[in-house]
Amino acid sequence: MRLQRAEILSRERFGNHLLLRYRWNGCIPQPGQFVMVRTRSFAAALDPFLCRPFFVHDYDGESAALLVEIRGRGTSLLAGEEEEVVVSEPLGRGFDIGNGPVALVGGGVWVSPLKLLSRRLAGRGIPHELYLEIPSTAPEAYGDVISRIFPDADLVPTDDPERAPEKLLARVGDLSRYSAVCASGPLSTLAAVKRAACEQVCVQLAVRERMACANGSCHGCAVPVWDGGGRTYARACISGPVFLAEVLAW
Amino acid sequence: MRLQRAEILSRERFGNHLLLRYRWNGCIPQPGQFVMVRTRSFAAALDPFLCRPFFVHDYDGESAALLVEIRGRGTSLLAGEEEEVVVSEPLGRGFDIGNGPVALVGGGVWVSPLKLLSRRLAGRGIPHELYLEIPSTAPEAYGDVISRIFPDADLVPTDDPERAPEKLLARVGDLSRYSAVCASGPLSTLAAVKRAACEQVCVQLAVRERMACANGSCHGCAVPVWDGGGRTYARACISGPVFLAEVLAW
Amino acid sequence: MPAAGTLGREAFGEVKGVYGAILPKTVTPKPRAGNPPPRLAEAPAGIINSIGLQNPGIERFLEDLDDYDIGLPIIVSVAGDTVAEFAELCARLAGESRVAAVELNLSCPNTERGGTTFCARAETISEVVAACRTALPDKPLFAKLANEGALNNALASEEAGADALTLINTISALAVDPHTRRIFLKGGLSGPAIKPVALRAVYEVSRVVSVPVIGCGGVTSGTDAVAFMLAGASAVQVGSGGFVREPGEILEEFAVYLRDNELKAQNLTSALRSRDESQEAMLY
Amino acid sequence: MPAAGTLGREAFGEVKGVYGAILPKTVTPKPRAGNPPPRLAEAPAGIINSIGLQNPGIERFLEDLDDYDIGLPIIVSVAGDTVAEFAELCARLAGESRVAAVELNLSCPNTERGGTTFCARAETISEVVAACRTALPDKPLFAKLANEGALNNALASEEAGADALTLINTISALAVDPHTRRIFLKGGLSGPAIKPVALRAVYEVSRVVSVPVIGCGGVTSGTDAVAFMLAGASAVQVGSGGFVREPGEILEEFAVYLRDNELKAQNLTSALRSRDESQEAMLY
Ligand SMILES: Cc1cc2nc3c(=O)[nH]c(=O)nc-3n(C[C@H](O)[C@H](O)[C@H](O)COP(=O)(O)OP(=O)(O)OC[C@H]3O[C@@H](n4cnc5c(N)ncnc54)[C@H](O)[C@@H]3O)c2cc1C
Ligand SMILES: Cc1cc2nc3c(=O)[nH]c(=O)nc-3n(C[C@H](O)[C@H](O)[C@H](O)COP(=O)(O)OP(=O)(O)OC[C@H]3O[C@@H](n4cnc5c(N)ncnc54)[C@H](O)[C@@H]3O)c2cc1C
Ligand SMILES: Cc1cc2nc3c(=O)[nH]c(=O)nc-3n(C[C@H](O)[C@H](O)[C@H](O)COP(=O)(O)O)c2cc1C
Ligand SMILES: Cc1cc2nc3c(=O)[nH]c(=O)nc-3n(C[C@H](O)[C@H](O)[C@H](O)COP(=O)(O)O)c2cc1C
Ligand code: FES
Ligand code: FES
Repeated sequence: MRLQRAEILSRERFGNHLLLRYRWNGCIPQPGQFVMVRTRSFAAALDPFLCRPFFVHDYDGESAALLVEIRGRGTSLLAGEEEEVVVSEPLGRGFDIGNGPVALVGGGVWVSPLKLLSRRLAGRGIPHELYLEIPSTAPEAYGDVISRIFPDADLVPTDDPERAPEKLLARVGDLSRYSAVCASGPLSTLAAVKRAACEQVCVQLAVRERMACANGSCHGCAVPVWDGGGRTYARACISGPVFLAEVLAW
Repeated sequence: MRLQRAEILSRERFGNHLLLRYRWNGCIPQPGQFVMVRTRSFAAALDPFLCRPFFVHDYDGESAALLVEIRGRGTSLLAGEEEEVVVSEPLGRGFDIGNGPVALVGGGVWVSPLKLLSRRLAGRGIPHELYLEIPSTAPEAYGDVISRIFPDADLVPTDDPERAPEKLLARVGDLSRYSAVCASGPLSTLAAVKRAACEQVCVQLAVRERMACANGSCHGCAVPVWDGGGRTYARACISGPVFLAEVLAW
Repeated sequence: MPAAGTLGREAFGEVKGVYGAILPKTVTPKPRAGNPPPRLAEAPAGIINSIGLQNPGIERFLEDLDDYDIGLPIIVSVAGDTVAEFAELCARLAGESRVAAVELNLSCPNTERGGTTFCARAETISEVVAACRTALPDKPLFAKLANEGALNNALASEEAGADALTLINTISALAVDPHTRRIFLKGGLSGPAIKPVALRAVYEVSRVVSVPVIGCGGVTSGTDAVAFMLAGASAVQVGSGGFVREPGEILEEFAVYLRDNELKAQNLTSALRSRDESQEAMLY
Repeated sequence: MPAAGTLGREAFGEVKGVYGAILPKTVTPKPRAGNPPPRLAEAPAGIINSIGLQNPGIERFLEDLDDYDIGLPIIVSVAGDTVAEFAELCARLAGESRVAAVELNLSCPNTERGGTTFCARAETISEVVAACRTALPDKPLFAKLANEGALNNALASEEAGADALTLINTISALAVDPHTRRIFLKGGLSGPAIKPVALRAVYEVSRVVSVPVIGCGGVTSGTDAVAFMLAGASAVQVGSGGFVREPGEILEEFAVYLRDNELKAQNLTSALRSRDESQEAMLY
């Protein structure tokens, strides 16, 4: 895995979420692509061992941003004090931008790549609408960040996690208005979007699976897909992380 | 091992050496005692695994200082950016302060504990003299730090490492002037001091051996000693790191 | 409880009220000076040690036994060079009322078999455990096994009469110093690095034996202890972890886990859920 | 060279000019879909993986073989469920001029012996290697062994005709998730955590065999590669280390070491000094 040092330009912490911005002059990230990140040079510490994958949340030509939910050791280190990260080029296949209109549907920290996607769509003048789930259990800080990051989004408050996808889809309404639906959210949301929309419009889902190499070498990031009638495993890091919904075998 | 967090008050870097000062309100360190140090809380990284031992270099009632030669990963991390260290109480047996006069003899980064020792001797009005080896191969920065830290010391320039201990001892001169010699330096120096002085005066040598537990549990820090005529191993962390020269079986 | 050889008397102050038993360093029939330094090398997320069973020998150990009494049961770890030595050590401890149980350190070299460890062959394990069982009829007998061959050795130990199995001892390892171009240390690897291996051994063994398994290897946190118990251990030993953390903190984390999950320690061993209950885990 | 299963075609760009050979993921007679996710868990200074030998099967692999040709010798790693399958795979590769050598992945379960791995018994190792030797008379044959039983298996492999030994494969391990109270993953441990264990295996084996030993396990830096060669390896494979570092950087560090120490790579294997040459090291 090819990694390079990048200066951290800012860290904003909102409750359990972190918005991390670093200087980036490498390849231009495409919406839905991800990067592999370590907090410190490998020579200093062999543990935590692996790089962590994160969607590219935003990019302005000079810096890239990640939206990170702090979960374990890797993400806690990212939230720490170090002045640099070690980061890969943008990796994987992102969303396929057609002519729109596009519905962007998401929830949780997984809304991250929808920012870069909506920016790119806006840049190309492609009409799109954003529908983001805000669970009632989410801390207030989360709602505040999301409405600041996505000022034009339709924020859908949800109570019961089991019924949240349904409620989100109800707000999206008639799917035939769109030429594509791009979703990045909890698995239940992805599954619901797939079920509801797959036969009407082009549905693209951003999935994630544990990764080690992120270059197709390890076969660790297996995602079940249909392949010529049979069920097989694709590698999320190179065939995804964005997949056409009908390809996914779940 | 009982460790506590301590705020880093300052870091001064001189070439390959680091003077690290941290806030300390715990037990008062005795000259020749050491502390075990980690850079970060254990939850964040399991590697490097062990704490690192360092002599207490200085103490002013509110802060303690370490003089560190940067060698590998642990010491590099110490020289890094973090705002805290995780540190033990002062451990082990230090120098035994008699009534003097005392010769303090040292070299390398191992001169570290002689600072606290000379401060303590001065505080008690015990006469003492410092002889420190400065190899011609040492970087200029090292010489500068040493003469700043030990303004009253007799700095002995040496060329040939093999003959350095001899030269140092020549400068110390007649040992019978002293009631004790306290040495902390390269092994060759310690051995030479032992050979030259052991039968005339009370010689105390600060030794070091790799440590894991620093509380007598692991038997890792074995130092060969004479015990009732036989050769056996003492644990440097609890029976040392300062030993009477005649006890050491080397 | 501590792992054998990792908690000295000098550090008992740290573990009062924390551990449920005291387990001193392995004792041999005669005193041993131990190996020359270096005895330690740091490894990635672990330690390699080669102490050489430095100990005062059984007689002197028993003279000082009161020093180990801090109100906790004392489990004595023993090792011999031959089957007969093991049995003699057990016989010597059988009549000692202050000794609560005996742990056989079976990972040491067997001088009768050309220096391979007792753990190298299940037949030897049977022999030692059976001899010790006879010599120690009235106290619990623990067999401490290496990872290599753990499954067969566990079955052999159980059949030969062990009351519990301790898994695992250090794993044979080597440190090379590229700088001096020398072998730096031949010894045993311990610490977090071996935790996944130890968990696997505990899991596989606890599924096929009916005696309790004591988990050991790389515990440095309360959740590590939980993981061992979920994998099938009835109790957990802390070794290298105690060098870098305070055992009391580990226990506190363990207690917090139990509280948060509304569980009791004794139920943990059977609290493992089956994997396929959750789709979410599979796809995350 | 890469360790089997850790360098995909998609990443060849990173290793051009770096490695001395290409070693694709283990190939089996029939295609394998591999295990359901999760397939990876992070471990202290390592990774646990359970990929399940996902591969397209030997026929499809050979159809695509040209994709593996980047001007380097291609060593093909193979695994069968039975001795006969191993031999058939070798026979199939014997006539394939683009294949430079074959590595037998002997750490996979042997279905004829109730699912224990081929490495569980030296007798089985002999059988497989001998059968493959017969099927592949004209190409170098490497036997890749597990740590468990490495010494006996190495001797058996050499006697049965292996031209080189690759040591070691992953070590059997387990990850438990205390949060969900589930077994998270049963798999093999790799990475720096196992480096000291792999070094020991290479050291012990290389002292008793006369065929070259290829070191593998936890190499993440140039000095790690040096350590393996000093321990007795004639070549080194990089696996998990390639996931977190660029192989080119590792090679560069290796080259710097050689330059600084005025050594040649091929002399490293015999450049180990004896330990007691230096007092200083002992007392530090
Ligand atoms: C393609 C891709 C894109 C991602 N994008 C983002 C993003 O934009 N923002 C973000 O916050 N996270 C993202 N993730 C998830 C992120 O990688 C994990 O949350 C992170 O690796 C956890 O590291 P940790 O060391 O903090 O936690 P760990 O200590 O590794 O684990 C803590 C918890 O997180 C879960 N977890 C571990 N790894 C992952 C993972 N790869 N994905 C999901 N859950 C995991 C574990 O089950 C555990 O419960 C993405 C993952 C993938 C594969
Ligand atoms: C009682 C005692 C007091 C000490 N006081 C000081 C001090 O005041 N200032 C200071 O700079 N150092 C002191 N040391 C040495 C210091 O502990 C080591 O230099 C340090 O642990 C190296 O850590 P590292 O991670 O940077 O190096 P590593 O990566 O662990 O090793 C780098 C190099 O340092 C050597 N080394 C490793 N550990 C030690 C060690 N414990 N002692 C000596 N050499 C070692 C190795 O052989 C290797 O060549 C003391 C050691 C002891 C036992
Ligand atoms: C310094 C040290 C000394 C040890 N001494 C012994 C011993 O005397 N007897 C024994 O059975 N195990 C001994 N062990 C092994 C430990 O008891 C334990 O099985 C092993 O270290 C794994 O646990 P850990 O990872 O928690 O350390 C020792 C381990 C270390 C690190
Ligand atoms: C993701 C992954 C997949 C692997 N696949 C194979 C394989 O197909 N065949 C094989 O012989 N070894 C396989 N291995 C084992 C490696 O080749 C190597 O022996 C082991 O990982 C130790 O080396 P390392 O610590 O450098 O990774 C795999 C290892 C990993 C991490
Ligand atoms: S992360 Fe290795 S193949 Fe995708
Ligand atoms: S460092 Fe453990 S006994 Fe001294």
